Amino acid sequence: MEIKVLFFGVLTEVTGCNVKYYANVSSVGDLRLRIQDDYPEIVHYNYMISLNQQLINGESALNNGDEVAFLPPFAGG
Amino acid sequence: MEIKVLFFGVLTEVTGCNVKYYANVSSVGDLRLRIQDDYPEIVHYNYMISLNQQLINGESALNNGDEVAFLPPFAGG
Amino acid sequence: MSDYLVNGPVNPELITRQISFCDEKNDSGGISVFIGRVRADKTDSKTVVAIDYSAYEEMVNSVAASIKEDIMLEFSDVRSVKLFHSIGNVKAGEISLFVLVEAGHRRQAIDACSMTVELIKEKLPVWKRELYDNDSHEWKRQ
Amino acid sequence: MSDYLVNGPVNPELITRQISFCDEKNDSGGISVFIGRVRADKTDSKTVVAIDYSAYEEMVNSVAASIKEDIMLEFSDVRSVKLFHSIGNVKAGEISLFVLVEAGHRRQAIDACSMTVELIKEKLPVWKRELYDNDSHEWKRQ
Repeated sequence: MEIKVLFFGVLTEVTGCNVKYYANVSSVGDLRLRIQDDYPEIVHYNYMISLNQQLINGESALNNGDEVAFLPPFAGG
Repeated sequence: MEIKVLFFGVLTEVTGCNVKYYANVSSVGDLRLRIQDDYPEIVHYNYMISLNQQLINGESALNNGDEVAFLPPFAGG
Repeated sequence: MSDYLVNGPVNPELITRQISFCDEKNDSGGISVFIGRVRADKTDSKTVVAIDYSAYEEMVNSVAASIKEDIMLEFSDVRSVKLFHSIGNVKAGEISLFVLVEAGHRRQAIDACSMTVELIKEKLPVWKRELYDNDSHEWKRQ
Repeated sequence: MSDYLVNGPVNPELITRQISFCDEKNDSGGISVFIGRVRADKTDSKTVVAIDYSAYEEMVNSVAASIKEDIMLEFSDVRSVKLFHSIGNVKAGEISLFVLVEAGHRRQAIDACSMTVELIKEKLPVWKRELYDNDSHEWKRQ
């Protein structure tokens, strides 16, 4: 299974990328830990997480093909 | 002495004119009575009165060259 | 003629021009605009085809200037207030009122534009006569 | 590309077109517009020359559609809600946000436009990076 992970705003500078694929992650919490391992700096930033373009509040299981995004506070307008 | 009197909105139909001049009127109250004599229909209409483009609340003396206007409720926009 | 009155409908090009040319210093972040249009209201068996606006022109000048002053005093972030009202014939679908307020930030732009529109409705000496498709007409209160 | 995103600045001509072409039935009397512009803010020794906007495009589509639905549900007199946001580079003085709400009467047009702008600020997944005249940049929260 493969999860597509998107980064936006300042997080693209923290991670150095816009998109990255992860395999073998069963939940959002699991993914978050993997990303903190890869980019320890990310713990200093505020962000929300969306799953398939919907903001999620708590923990959520992940399935093959899911798209997870790490979203700094919105700043449109 | 001469007072210039303007009518607006529906009052132009009540009086049949936009502007009319009155002589020998010493106050707004005086003028109002003269106009009610000339156009008895006007008592059925709501209006405010301005003196030299300023709305007035109560009685006011009139001087030569003053401009008095009879203003139905505003309806701009 | 008044600075605030436009003969006939307000042209959308005037609106574009005002939006494009405002704020040469580029320090206003929010522009709030209100546009009033003549509605083709249907009442009984008749439909509005146009409104004929008339105004006390000299008084429009002083009232509009004092509305602008009041807004600038009330909203410290507002940079400019512009308002244009039609006189004469404006057909259904055409624009009869255009208000534009520029401010540094959005909240004051929006609130000041809203208050300007209310003050125009309340204080601007303008009257309207609705013209119907059956050739009758009626002086309207609102 | 999203229906709601514009590459670079919003062209004032787009605004004119939207104002001119809305409401073919001529039953909307009030149009409220909000325009957000990039401010040439001065901070310390540097001045903003542009903002580089980025967005989560697929999510912008669903969020913008749901904002429009919420507004139409909340305001029964509203006929249409349009919104356009820039992505990419927008220079100081240029337009990055354009919202237009049409309603039968002015109050709902104004209130609905105001609420649409607030919902965009709160919910639309868009980010901005201010670019300064000394070639530095900064990701901004607001």
